[in-house]
This record gives sequence, C-alpha cells and structure tokens, in this order.
Amino acid sequence: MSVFTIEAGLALLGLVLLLVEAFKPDISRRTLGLTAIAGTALALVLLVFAKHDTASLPSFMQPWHQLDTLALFYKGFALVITLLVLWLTLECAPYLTRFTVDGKLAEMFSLPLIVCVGMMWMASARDLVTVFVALELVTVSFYVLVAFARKSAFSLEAGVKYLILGALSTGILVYGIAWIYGATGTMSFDGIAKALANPATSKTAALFGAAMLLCGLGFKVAAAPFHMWVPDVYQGAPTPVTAFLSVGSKAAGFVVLTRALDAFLVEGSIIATEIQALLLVVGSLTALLGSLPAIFQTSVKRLLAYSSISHAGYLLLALACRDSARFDLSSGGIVAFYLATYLPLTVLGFLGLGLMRANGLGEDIKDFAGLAKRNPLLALLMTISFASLAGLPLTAGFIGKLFVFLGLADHGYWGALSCAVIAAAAGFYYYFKTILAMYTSEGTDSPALTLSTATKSVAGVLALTILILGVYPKPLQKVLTPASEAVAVK
Amino acid sequence: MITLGHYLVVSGMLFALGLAGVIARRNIIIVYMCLEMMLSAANLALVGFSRFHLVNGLPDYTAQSLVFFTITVAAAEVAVGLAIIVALFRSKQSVDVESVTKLQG
Amino acid sequence: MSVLEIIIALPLLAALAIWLGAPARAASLGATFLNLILVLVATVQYSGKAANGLAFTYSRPILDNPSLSFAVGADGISLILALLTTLVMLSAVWQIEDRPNIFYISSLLIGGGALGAFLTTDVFFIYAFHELALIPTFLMIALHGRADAAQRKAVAWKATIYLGAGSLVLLVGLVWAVLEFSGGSKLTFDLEALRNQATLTPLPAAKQAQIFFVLLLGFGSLVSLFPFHSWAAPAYATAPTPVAMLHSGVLKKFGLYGLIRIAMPLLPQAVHVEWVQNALLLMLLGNILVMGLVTIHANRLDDTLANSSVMHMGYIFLGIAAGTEIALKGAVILMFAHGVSIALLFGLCGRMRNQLGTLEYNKLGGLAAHAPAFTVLFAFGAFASIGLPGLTNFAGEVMIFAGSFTSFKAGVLSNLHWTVFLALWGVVMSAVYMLRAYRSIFHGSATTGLFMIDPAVSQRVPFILLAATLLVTGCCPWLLLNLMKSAL
Amino acid sequence: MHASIILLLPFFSALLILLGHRQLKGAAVLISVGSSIISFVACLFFLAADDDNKLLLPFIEVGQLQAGIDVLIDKQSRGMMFIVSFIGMLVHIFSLGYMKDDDAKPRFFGALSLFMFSMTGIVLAGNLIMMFIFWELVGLSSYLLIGHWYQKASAAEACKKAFLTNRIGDFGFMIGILLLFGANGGNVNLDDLATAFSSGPLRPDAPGYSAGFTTAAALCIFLGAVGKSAQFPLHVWLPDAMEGPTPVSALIHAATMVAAGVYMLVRVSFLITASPLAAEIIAGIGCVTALLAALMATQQNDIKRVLAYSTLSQLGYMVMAVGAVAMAAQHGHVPHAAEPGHPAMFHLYTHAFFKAMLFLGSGAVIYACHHEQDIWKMGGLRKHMPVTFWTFAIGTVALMGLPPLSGFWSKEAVLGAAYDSGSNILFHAGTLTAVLTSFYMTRLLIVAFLGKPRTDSAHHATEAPMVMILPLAILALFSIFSAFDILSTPLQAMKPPHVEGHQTVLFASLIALIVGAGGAIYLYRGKDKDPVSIKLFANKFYFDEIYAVIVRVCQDRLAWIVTGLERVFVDGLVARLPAAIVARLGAATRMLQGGHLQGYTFLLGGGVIAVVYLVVFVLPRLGH
Amino acid sequence: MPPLLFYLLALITLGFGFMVVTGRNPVTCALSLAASFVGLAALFLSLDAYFIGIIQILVYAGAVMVLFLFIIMLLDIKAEEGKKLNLPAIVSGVLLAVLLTIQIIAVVSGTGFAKKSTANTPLELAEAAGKLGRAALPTITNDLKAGTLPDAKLIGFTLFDQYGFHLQVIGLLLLVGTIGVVVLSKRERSGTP
Repeated sequence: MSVFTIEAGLALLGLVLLLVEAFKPDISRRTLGLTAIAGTALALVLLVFAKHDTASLPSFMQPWHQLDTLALFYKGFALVITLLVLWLTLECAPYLTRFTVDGKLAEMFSLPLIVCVGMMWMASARDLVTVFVALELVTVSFYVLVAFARKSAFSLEAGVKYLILGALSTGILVYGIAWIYGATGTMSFDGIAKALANPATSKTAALFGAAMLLCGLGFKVAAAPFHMWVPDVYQGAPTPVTAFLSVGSKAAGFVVLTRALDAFLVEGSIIATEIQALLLVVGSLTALLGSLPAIFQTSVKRLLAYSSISHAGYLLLALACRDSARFDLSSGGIVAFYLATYLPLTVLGFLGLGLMRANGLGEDIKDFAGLAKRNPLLALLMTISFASLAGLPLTAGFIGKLFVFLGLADHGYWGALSCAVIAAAAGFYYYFKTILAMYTSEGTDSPALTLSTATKSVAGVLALTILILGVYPKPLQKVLTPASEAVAVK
Repeated sequence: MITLGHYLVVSGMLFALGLAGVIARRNIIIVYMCLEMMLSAANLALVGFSRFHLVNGLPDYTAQSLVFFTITVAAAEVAVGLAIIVALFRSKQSVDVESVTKLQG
Repeated sequence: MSVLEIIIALPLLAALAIWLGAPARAASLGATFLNLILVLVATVQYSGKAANGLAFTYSRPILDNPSLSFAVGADGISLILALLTTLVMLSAVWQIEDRPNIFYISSLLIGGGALGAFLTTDVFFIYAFHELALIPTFLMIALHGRADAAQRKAVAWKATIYLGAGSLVLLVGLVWAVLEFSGGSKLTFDLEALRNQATLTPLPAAKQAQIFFVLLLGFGSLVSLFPFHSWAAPAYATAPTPVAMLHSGVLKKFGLYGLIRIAMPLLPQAVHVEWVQNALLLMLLGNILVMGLVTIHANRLDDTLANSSVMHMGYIFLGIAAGTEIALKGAVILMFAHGVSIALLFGLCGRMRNQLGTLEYNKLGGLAAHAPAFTVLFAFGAFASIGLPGLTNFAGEVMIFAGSFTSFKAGVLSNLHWTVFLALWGVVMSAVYMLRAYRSIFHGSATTGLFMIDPAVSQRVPFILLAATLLVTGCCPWLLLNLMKSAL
Repeated sequence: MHASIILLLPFFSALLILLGHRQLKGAAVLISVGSSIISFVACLFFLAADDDNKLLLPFIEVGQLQAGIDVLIDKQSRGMMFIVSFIGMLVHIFSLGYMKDDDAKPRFFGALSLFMFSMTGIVLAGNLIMMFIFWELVGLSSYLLIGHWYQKASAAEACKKAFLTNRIGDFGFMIGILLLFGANGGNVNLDDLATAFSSGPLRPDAPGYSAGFTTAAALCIFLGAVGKSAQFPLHVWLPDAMEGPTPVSALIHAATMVAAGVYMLVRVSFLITASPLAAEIIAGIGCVTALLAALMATQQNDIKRVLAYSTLSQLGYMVMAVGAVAMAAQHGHVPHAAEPGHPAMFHLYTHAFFKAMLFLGSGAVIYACHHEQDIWKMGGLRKHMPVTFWTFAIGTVALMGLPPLSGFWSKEAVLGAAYDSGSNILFHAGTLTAVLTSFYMTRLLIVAFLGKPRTDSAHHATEAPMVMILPLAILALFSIFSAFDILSTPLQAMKPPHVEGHQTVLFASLIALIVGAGGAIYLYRGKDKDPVSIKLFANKFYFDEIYAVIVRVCQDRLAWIVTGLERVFVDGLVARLPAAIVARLGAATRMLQGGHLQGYTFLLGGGVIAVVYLVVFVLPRLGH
Repeated sequence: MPPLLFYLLALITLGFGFMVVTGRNPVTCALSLAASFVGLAALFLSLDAYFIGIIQILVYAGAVMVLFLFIIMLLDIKAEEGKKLNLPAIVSGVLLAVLLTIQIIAVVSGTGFAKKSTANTPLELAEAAGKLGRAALPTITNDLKAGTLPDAKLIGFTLFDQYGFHLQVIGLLLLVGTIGVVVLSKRERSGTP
C-alpha cells in the first residue's frame, strides 16, 4: 500500500464524517470522535507498513513529492498529534459545545483530519507549489478551527487576528516564492539548490526572495518578529486547536523550513552565509522574545504560547547549525527530534488546561493553586510536563535543548548560545511558577478533580514518554538517523 | 523600453500599498481588500518572472499554475475570511479592528 | 547491573512508593539505612581492592552519537561523597517528625539526585541527576520554608534562578568540554573517554583556561562561589531542616565534585594559568573574607550557619586553586567534613527553632544547663566548623594549606601563598562567629521563657551518627585518604 | 609503649567521661583521677626509657605531607612530661576536694583529662603538625575549663576571649609551619628541621637562602607562642582566664599550658638561633611582657589576678630567656653544648611547682573564705590556715628568688642569659622585674595572711581538707628542692651549668630581692587599705579597653560595612540588577503584545523590512 | 508594448489601489479594488498571460468583489467618516510602504531584471513547437506552428498533467472553505439570542 493512499483515505474519512453529520444530525459526537480517532490510528498503523520509498510513487508525483525518512517521520508526527488533538477534543467537548452555535462539534472532528492530510503532504513536498497548496489547506482549515467556538469572544477575536495576520503572511510568502522563482527560475527545491550553487545566479534577487520566503514561513513557525499573533491566537482558540497549532502547525512550518533551508544552504550556495546569520539572529531573538514576556504571564495558556515561541527560537537555532559532522543527526534531524520530544509535553500541558476548563475552572495560574491536593496524579503529570518544558534533564525536553547547545557550541555561535541560555534561565522562572502554584496550600478548598480512566492512561502514557525519552532517546534517534543520511547524500 | 524591472517595481509598489492599507485601515473588510491587493501584487511578480523565464521559448507555465492556485486560494480565503468578519459583526456590531483587543499582554 | 545502580535507585523508588501510599517514615528510613549499608559495603570492598581507579562500573548506552550512556562507576572521591550523602540523608530523614509526606519525598529525591550525580560517570547523567534535585528543593523552600509566604517564595525564587542559570552556564561549559575532548568524529559524554582524550591530546593552556573558567562559573554558582553566592545564605536560613541539611551538606558539594572530577582532570593546566588562578583566588577570598565578616555580622543562628557555609566553600576552592594532589585530596576531605558538620548544625538548628521559636542571639542563652546532650552535639558541629583538630574539617584544611605550599621556594611568595595567609585569617574569623554563637546560645543564664530540653534518645541518633563520623574521620583521616590512593 | 599509655590513657578517659558523664556520675571522677595517677607512674618509667622516635598512629599521609602522631623523646620532652603528669596528678587530687560540691564535677574532670591528653601530645610531638593539633586541643580544653561556670557571664566571655586570642596566635603558628613545610620540602619533623637548618637546605650558606624568610618563619612560629604563653600583646586573656576553677588556673594557666609556648620555642630554638632579628624581637617581647605584667601585678587586689600577672611576668622572663640564649649563641656563646640545659626550661620547671602551689594555696584560701577573692577582705589568715600560710609563704619566697630556694637558681640562670646576650636593656629590665616581683609578692603575703581579719569570711576561715593540703605540701617540698641537682638531674630538668663570672647577676638578684621586699613591707605593713593607687597599673595599661575599641572598629564595624556592601553591591550587581534588567525587558517586550491588530501588522511589516534590510543590504557587505 | 500604455495601466492599477487604501467609503474601496484589478489584468495580458488575466477579471473583479460588496451591503457598514483617524497607524503604514518600495527598487536595480524586456526576450513559438516533448499535444503544436500562443491550452496542460493532484487539493481547500463559511456564519437555531 502506498503512503499516498493512506493520506487520500484519511481525507476521504474527513469528508465522510462531514456528510454523515450533515445527513444524520442526531449522531453522537462520541461516535464521530471515536471514528475519527480510529481512522487516524489505523492510518498510523498502516503508515508503518506502507511502502517507504519515493520510487514507489507514481512517476507524475515524483517531481514534487518525496518519501524520505524526514517526510515519513513528519507524517507519523502529524498523525500522532492529530490523534491526540481529536482525543483532546473529546475531553474538552462538554465545555467546547457551550461556545458553538448549535452545540455540535462535527467539524472539530473532520477538519483536523484534513489538516493532518495537509501536513502530511507538506512533509513530502519538494517544490514550492506543493508547499503553497498544502500550507494553504492547513491554514484555511485553521482559520475555521480557531474561530470555531465563535460564541466565545476570545475565540472570535483570535480567529480575526489569525485571519488577518495569516493572510498577510501568505501574501509575503507568495511574494517570496515569486522572487525565489525569479532568481532561480524554478519552483523545485532541488532546482533551487542547484541554481543557488551556481555563481551566475543573481545574489540580490535570491537573497530578497529567500528573506521574504523565510518571513512568510517565520510567521507559521512563530519566529520573531513574526510571532505576535501567537499569544493572542493561542489564548483565544479552543484548547485542542491551540495544541494543534502549537505542535502540528509549527511542525509543518518547520518541515517546510527544513526543506527550504536544505536548498538555501546547500554546499556552495551563494546566499548561505547571510541566511545562516539571519537564522541565528532571528532564532536568538525568538528565544528571548518568547521567554522574556512570559515572565509576567498569569494565564497558563498564554504562558504556554510564549513558551511555544521560545521553543521555536531553539528550533531555529538548531536549523542555523548546519553540517554538524560531529553527531549523527543533521540539523533537520535535530529539529525533528526536538519536535518529537516537544509533542508529548505540550499536549500534556494543554490536556491539563483542557481538564481545568472541563471542571469549570479558569486557565490562570491561580486556578492551578492547590492542584496537588485536589488531584495528585494530575499535578504530578503537569509537573513532569512543565519541568520538561523548562528543559530539566532526565526529561525529554532536555535532550533537544542539549542538541541545540551542542550544535551552537560546535560552530562557535557563542552569541546565540548566550541568548538561548538567557531564555532558558528565564524559562525556569515561569515554568516553576506554575509548578509552585500547583503545590501551594492556597485554593485547596476547591472541589477535587476527577479524571476518567482513559484520560489517566493517555496522560500517563504521555508523561511516561517524556520520562523515557528523557533517559532513553536512542529509539527516536534511530528513527531519525537515516534522514540525515538522505539529506547528506543529497 | 518597458522591462521586467518596471513590472517588478509596479508589483512592489502595489505590494507596499497593500501593506500600508493593512496597517493603516481600521475597517477589517478594507484591510482584507488590501490583503487581496498584496496577493495580486505577488501574482504580478510571478507572471512577470514567468514571462521572462522562457522554457523552450515559451513562458514558464509552472509559475502561472501557481498564480492560478493563488487566485483560487485567495477566493477561498476571502470566503472564510468574510464569514469570520460576518460572525464578528454579529457579535460586536462592528468591523473595526479596535473591537478585537481583548487578548493582549 | 551494578550495586551503584541499586544505591541510586533506592531513594527514588522509596520516594515513588511513598507517593503511592507506602508508610513514609518506615519506607524512607528503611531505604536510606539500607543505602548507607550498601555504600559502606561498597566502600570497604573498594578499599580492599587496593583502591585503584573506577570500580563497580556498568554502562547502558542510551544514545549512539553523541554517545550517551547511563554509566555508573565509583572511585574514592565518589565513594566518599556517596558516604556523605547516605549519612546525611539518613540523618535528615530521621530527624523529620510530624511532617507531611512531601518532606520525606523531597529529601529522598534530593539525596537520590546527589547519589546519582556522584556515582555516574557520564557527564550527561552527572549533570542530569543534580538537576533532579532542583524542583524538590525549590518547592520545599517555597512551601515549607520558615519565613512568611512572600519572603520564602522570594528566597526560593532567588535560589532557583541562580541554580538554574548556573547550571545552564555549566551546561555550556560541559558541552564545550565535550566538543573539545571527544576526539575523532564522534561525540561522547563518557568521562573516562574524555579524560583519556585529554591526556592524549591536551589543549593549549590558554584554551584550557577559557573552558575552565566557564565551568568554574557554572559549578561555582552551584557552590555559592563569591560573587555568585547571594542565593545560598537566605535559602539555607529559610529552607526546612531536611532540605537545609541535604542541600548545604550534600548537594552543594556537587559543584566542587564536578570541578575535581570533570574540570581538573580534563583541564589540568587551567588553574595554573595566571589569570584563572588569580580570578579564582580573588573570588575565594571573597568567600572567606567578605562572607566571614558577613557571618560575624549575623545575629541569628540560622544566618550564621548559612553564611558560614558559604564562607567555608572558599577553603575548598582554595584546594582547587592550589591544584596539587595534597590540596585536592584535602578539598575532598573538607567537602566530606563540611557536609557532615553543617548537616549536623542545621539539624540541631532546626530543632532549636521548632522548640524555641526564635534563633536570635539576644533572646537566647544558657541552654547548656537544660539541654546538655544537645549542647555537646552542637559543640561537635561548631568546633568542627572552626577547624578544631580531631574533627574532620581540620584534616581537610591542613591538607589544603599544606598542598598550597608544596611548590614553595623559600622567600618567594606567590599570590596563592598570600591567599593562604588571608584564608588562615578566615579561620580566626570563623572561630569568632562560631564561639559568639555558642556563647550566646549555650552559655550564660537561661533567659526566661525560652526553654528547651534534650531531644528524646531516639531523636538523638541522627545527630550522634554525624558527630561520631566527625570524630572518627577526624582522628583517622587516613580512613578516607586510603580510599583516594589513586583517585587523582 | 609508655608514650602510648601516657598519651592515650587520658584521651580515653576524656572521651568516656565527656560522652557518658551522666551515666557514669561519680565514677567519672575516679576514672579521671585514676588515669592521671597511672599516667604519672608511666611517666616515671618514661624518664628512663630509650631515646627513640616512633610513629604511634598515622594521621595524614599524602605525597609530601607525612604527618603522623609520632613522638620525639629527648631530655626536653622527658622533663616536661614529668612536670605535666606530676602537677597534673596533684591538681587532680586537689580538685577532689575543691570541686566536691560542684554539680558539674564529671564535666570538669572530663575536661581535665582532655587537657592532660592534649598537653601530653604537645610535649611528645615529634613534628610541627602534630604539635599544632595538640596546640589547638589544649586551647579547647582550656576553653572548656575556663568556661566551666558558664552561667557566669564573665566566665563565658573569658573562655571565648582565651580561645580567640589563642586563635590569633595559632594563625601565625600555622603560617610558620606552612613556611617551613614549603621550604623544607614538606618535612616538618623537628629532628629533620633541625638538620635542615644546620646542614640541610635551610642552612645559611644554602643556595636560595633568605634571611628574611627565616626571620618571618621564626616570628610566625613565635606568634603561636605569643598566644599560648600570653605574651604582649596577646596577654589579655590570661588574667581573665582566672574565671575558671582555681585548680585549673594552677595547672593550665600557671604551670603547664601557658608554658607550652616556651617549650615550643625551645623545641625550635634552631630556628630562632638562625635569625638574629627574630631572637632580638623575641627577647624584647618577653622583656616587655615581664615588665608590664609585673607593673600591673603591683596594683591588683584579686588574689588570683596578682598571681596571674605574676605568671605573665614569669612567662615573659622565660621567653626573654629563649631570645637571650639565641642572641648569646649568635655572639659565639654556646655555653652548654654538651649539656643542653636551657635557662628558659629551667625556669619553667621551677616556676611550675611554686606557681602551681601558689595557685592551689590561693584556691584553698578562696575555698576557706567562701569564694572571696579580694585580698583586702582577707587578712590574718595565718592563724586560721597555718599549713596554707606556710606553703604559700614558701612559694612566695621561691618566686621572689630567695636563695637557696629553687626560684633563685632559675631566675639567676635567666638573668645570666640576659646578661650574656650582650643587651643591657634586657638585663636591666629583668632586674627591675625581679624588684617588682619581690614587691608585689610580699604585698600579697602581707595583706592576705598577716594582720587582722578584715571581714567575717576571713574571720571564720578554716584549714582546707587533707586532699587539698597534701598536694600543697608536696609542691612546697618541690618548690624548695627542685633546683638541686639531686632532683633536677634525674628529672632531666635541663638545669644549665652554673657558669662562672656572673657576680653581677648574683648581686643584682639579691639586691632586687631586698629592695622589692623591703619596699613592700614598708608600704603595706598593718595597712587596711591600699596606700598606693596607680590607675594605669590597676587598669592594666587599658589594654582591654583599647582592644575592645579595636574589635569594635576593625571587626564589628567592618563587618557591618562589608555586610552592607555585600548586600548592595555584590547582590545588587550580580543578582538584582540582571533580574531587574530581565524584568524590565520582559515588561517592555510584553508591551509589543498590545492586542491591537494594527500594531501587529505594523510589527510584521516592519519585521519583513528589517529582515530584508539585514539580509539584502547589511549582511552581504559584512560577509565579504 | 508601448511604454505609454504600460504607464497608463500601472497608473490605473496603482491609482485605484491608492483609492482602496484611502477611501472612506467601503463601497468606493471595493469598486476601486475592482478597477485596480482590471488594470492588473491588463498588465497580465501585456505579459502574454492571457488566461491568468481573464481569470483575474473573472475571479477577482467579478466574483470576489461581488462578495465583498455583498457583505458590505449586508452588514450595512457605514463610511468611517465619523471616526477618528488613527494617525500613528497611518504614518507607520506610509513609512513602511515607502521603505518597502525603496527596498524593492534597490533590489530590482541591483539585479539584471531591468535589462530584460519583451523586446530582447521574445517568445520563440515556432522553435518551441519542436522542443515541447511530452507537452506537445497536436493542438498545441499546431497553434505554435501557426504563430499564436495557445496560452489556455498550455496552462491547462500544465495544470492537469503536472499539477493534477494540486488541483484536487485546491478543490479540497475550497470545500474546507465552504464548510468554514457554513460553520462560521450559520445562525443560531432558536432560543438563545
């Protein structure tokens, strides 16, 4: 079975779910949600057994579609996050439905499937047209998802902001594509790489186009100074969507960024120095601009949004470190690794938020007060998640950070490294602030929180993943290692 | 003589004009129009480049395909965007950007 | 499977068991006692093995390249510190009374983290285990500290940010060292491999100095090296007793351990590079003289102890700055000695606060008449920290001083030697504040209203254990030195 | 073997008593006294033991640093050992009576045993590090014993003061040890050091020899002795140390511990001899101490304080002798190469007996007068306490140097050394001190024992019990005969040979005796009140007040200032400033997120322009 | 193409664009945008992109503008006349626009693009006919041989041959858009206001 078939099937499932809901309005959201989850899970299983080489694709697809390890990894990644988001939606359903128009959530189950498919295609894209089309599929779906709980003023506001800024970034992206195309005469990454390695190519035009393109992509991955939408939109969007944006959308942005940078920074590229310098500057700035304002946040959700920006900064710095011949992972591999570790901890964090909401509480730090008394398990899991976000060792969050530090130090980027260190140090403050709140004695008079067994087990699995990846990252590295070889060979 | 440069400058000016509108205008619908202008400016650059990047002596139609996609996507975006704006208007009776400033900090 | 893995895992498992509902006191006492026995057995075995190199090694790879592995192994230094950890952990856990389970859990976590840091041989895990102790320390100070909520939180924040930032700087330094000493094309975090590479292809001294300095800043802020010390005193003064005992007694030694185990072997010439040595000497003089005066100024017992703990770090740094074998071994002995004595003092101090409600000198007096056993125990700690011969600290200090003079040519005094003289003046200062404390609390006639009695016999055990350790290793420092025959 | 018994017996006794005194109760006293007696007996055997150095216990053995508990057995240590164990035993016995009613008796005896242990360690020490170890430990036992009645504020302060003052001395001692340690390649064995100075790397013609270094090392070591032997300017602790029980004053603060400084100086005399300057300074300090203390003693009214200043003065004498002998040696006077009798040690030996006896006698008086110590509230005790009076009188005249009592011989030896040193000042000051000694001792005897009782407590005083009188009597015998060869030779008391040609010295000391005693009799006979009042002497030259100011300014005020600076600058620059900057930056960057869409679009557009500017217009120029 | 015509078209495009940005009345703006897009479409035509030009008019000037007008009418949005101008926003918008224009002009002048014109890079229709390879459908070849540019055919061929998949994705995207519109703008059924 080809991977492509799985993707098409998943898109179809999304459509079918919509149709079912349209023609059978009384179908329960549980059935819908579980079907979507089952479909995604099936897709995940099938992905493992599907054919894994570009050669297995139809020949007309090969110029713009590839199935290297990185692509497969991100496809799996997209499926996992979609699965978790769907489940998170089910968890949050009782509270979400209060903000939808007719108390229904069908689209909340079908649209993520389509987003997932878009992300999977994006992972395989090897030319800018495909990137653009897949990216827009994801973005437009997200416009809808962010504003989905439109009876909530926050959700609507987030939708408007995301819409305007997203469209603006699309304009910038297309303009960048145009100039890249103008400079290199091709849309495919391979062609761009080839053209950029040719000294006859106009450097100014290429730089201008690359800068514009990176600005457009920078918006998607929340790179400073294109990050200002993130806190507002993350805070306003329904929690599952926020998790999706924070992990899925960002990962999709990064896979494209990885591909684009592989082309821009190819051996002998005329624009490599400048782009690399840009990445360092932007990465450092992002890490700082994510970390510093977070110090004063009182809303955990907004705090997670800033944290997400800060992490994007580390990822950008990882991308800036090319050719780390000293360790097996390429910079793209490090980014993938980082994102894979970032996934469980972020989802766990948002799960906590969702559960607070579902239990009628707010999303502020003060709402977390006394959680350790009200539900020790949840408090422990959240502690693990936040400690890992802070980058404490023996959790998954540390390994990614370690790789970034290793890469930066290996190249002697001390300035960027110090920015990353400052950002991480500031991170200790705001992550620990939340942890502290959970263990204070204040607020213990609030009612106890109860978790369903399913919730407990999923959250437990996520926490275990964080811990296991923190002390045994080898499997993940194994999965990603061939990717770097493929990249290197190319 | 009209060169590719002229087209690019016109496209750039249109893009800049759109950006100015996006920043300066308060009416979200007009902001949205300006965004469409920016997309179109990008299209102009694409078409210009495609005309002068001859493949087999013909304009490069991959770039024009992208223009086609861009126009389509823009249409879809406009549809969704206007729907959101309508929802916003229903909830706030306003399409002023200053009506959406609750999320901040 | 190595016995060290059991030693590391035991406290962590006990903490987990308590969280799951096991009886807290029994579980933690059992685990820590068993741990102490295990470490003792390992120590005896090790000294039986002619005390040579790493023993009890075992390695489980967790990542190929960069090569990380969960590798345990111990030499004399590790075992001495493991012994210190288990001793202090047992005492700390033992003296907890009528407190929530979180006291036991966090004590076990801090101790377990310290054990992990001391007994693993992979830089990654050495670093990681130390960080493990950060959260419990932070939570305990912030939640169960002794000041009012706002103040104890501020203190907890200060300590945490300092320790966090310090450990990040440390991480940078470690990463740098790993990159420089991995050799070949593959990165490795294995300490032995790094050391081999460092001996095969040493770096130029100037470069060593740079790396060493970064490591010094990182490790130094964990050990409250002047001027990165201002977190320590308030944190210890505020922290709940077991945390103060464990952190000041054990966990703080991690930074010094790191310098001796990681930085010195990899960068042997660094401390002899002039600017590094001068900088280090200046900083440690800050510890000794400035903090000595600050301690003299303190007028509460907890402040005195906390500041003195910062001050005494200066001596250990002096051993590192001297860099000779005698001085470094002396530094290890002093680490052990300081750990035991300060844990003893903080333990007693906590008990006093619980019973008396205040530690201000001008409100106390004459306790010796009511609590003679308590007084004797306190005297052990106080005189040990003064550096009285017969108690362990003296052996460490004298070795450090002597070690600084091994390369002495008559009539030519280097900066190091002058620093030793000034540091010796610090010994006088520490006598000043310790005796003042002792005088104000135990001598004189009892002030009305402030009255305390000796702890129950069962509650004396942890303190007696620590005091006896001070006496035995103080009279026979060769017991510890035998373990380090080849460690450096 | 004997050395081990002598050293370890009191150690275990001390350990046992201090750790278990509440369980042991009365047995503690027996253990302590018993151990002191056994020690004394062992010590008698020890006097005849072979001369050999041996390692008793390992302590620290790393590389060059080989510091063990090893003993150096020679004449000096044997003689000193006899003094220590003998007087120690007597004081133990005396204390049985004196401390009978004390609640904390076990603690007292435990500390006494600890002292015996530490003092033995000093005496036997074969290397400087071992000596330093026990040096500190006697400091501890002295601290514990002075502070025995810690409920009294004055006692609590006194023990602290004693310890701290000694610490200052030890500071120098340690530096000196380190200097020698470094210079002699890590070897601080006394024997080896002596070799090093005579023929080793530290001999004057060795390459790299530095006279300054030798002087510095000698003076640093001497600073240790200054602290322990209460020399000027660190003498202030000794009078205060009289807050301890009187037996303690007799044993520790008169006979043995304070003499340890002198003993140590004699031990390292090779070092002092090597440096002329150091020898002069040492002699000078000793001389100043002797004179100042004697002047202070003339105006004291507390019976123990008079004795304390007298002790100070005599210690100054001994130290002066050490310096003087070294100076003399530099002039080519090596009067006793074959028989190394040292005047200082000789005086130490005789002084130990009569001063211990005087203290014990004063203890008996204080005990009889219900802890009254003011001599002007005594008087007429001769009748009520005849034995005490006669022993006290023997002690007094021995101290004054009446021939042929022991004090006469040793004082003459010291004055002879001063005479030999070639410095007139030393000799004259020594003689003047002798005059003053006679004066204040006579004054003490007259005021306290003669005349009529001036208070009720003096009136009702009765003779002390047997356990207290017996030691007095034994000591009185020794005070008389100890300087005779029949005693001093087997006890290895280092009596220097009587050198011819010291007529001047003999006359000087006799005249001093007559002038001092006569003056005192003339002034004080039959007086109820002190007819002389010299504020400067009575107030000890205001040393305590000056030191209080120095401590307040140099320590407390400095500590206050440094604490303030540390809080403001160090904490401010290292912690609060960065924190404030980060917080300000955080607040500032947070302002970017104003929630206004127009602001966001502006930032986004501005960002694009900035990035383009950077990438297209700045970086290419920088890069190439 | 005659320079004058280009400048005229550019003026139309930019001028009406300027009116969009400055117009007070949303309806005016929408209509100006339509006019601007017509000018743009003409520019497309001048670049031999006939199909794109037509599409631009059809989709933008036609459908999209109608949608905009429709919404403006539906919501009955008044002109901004009563409202205060946000002066800082206007200043910064103008500033950025000027800066961006300067940058683009600088970039354009820094490249070789200013040298390429339709005159020096003419289409080579006849030669192309021989080199097309797989895309050489008979109709296209015939048209090329006849000297006319089969623009719609060529773009159609590219779209359906090379980018057939993308076309379907676009279809999916439009579907998502439709769903979105339904979800976001459907009225509440009853009861709750």
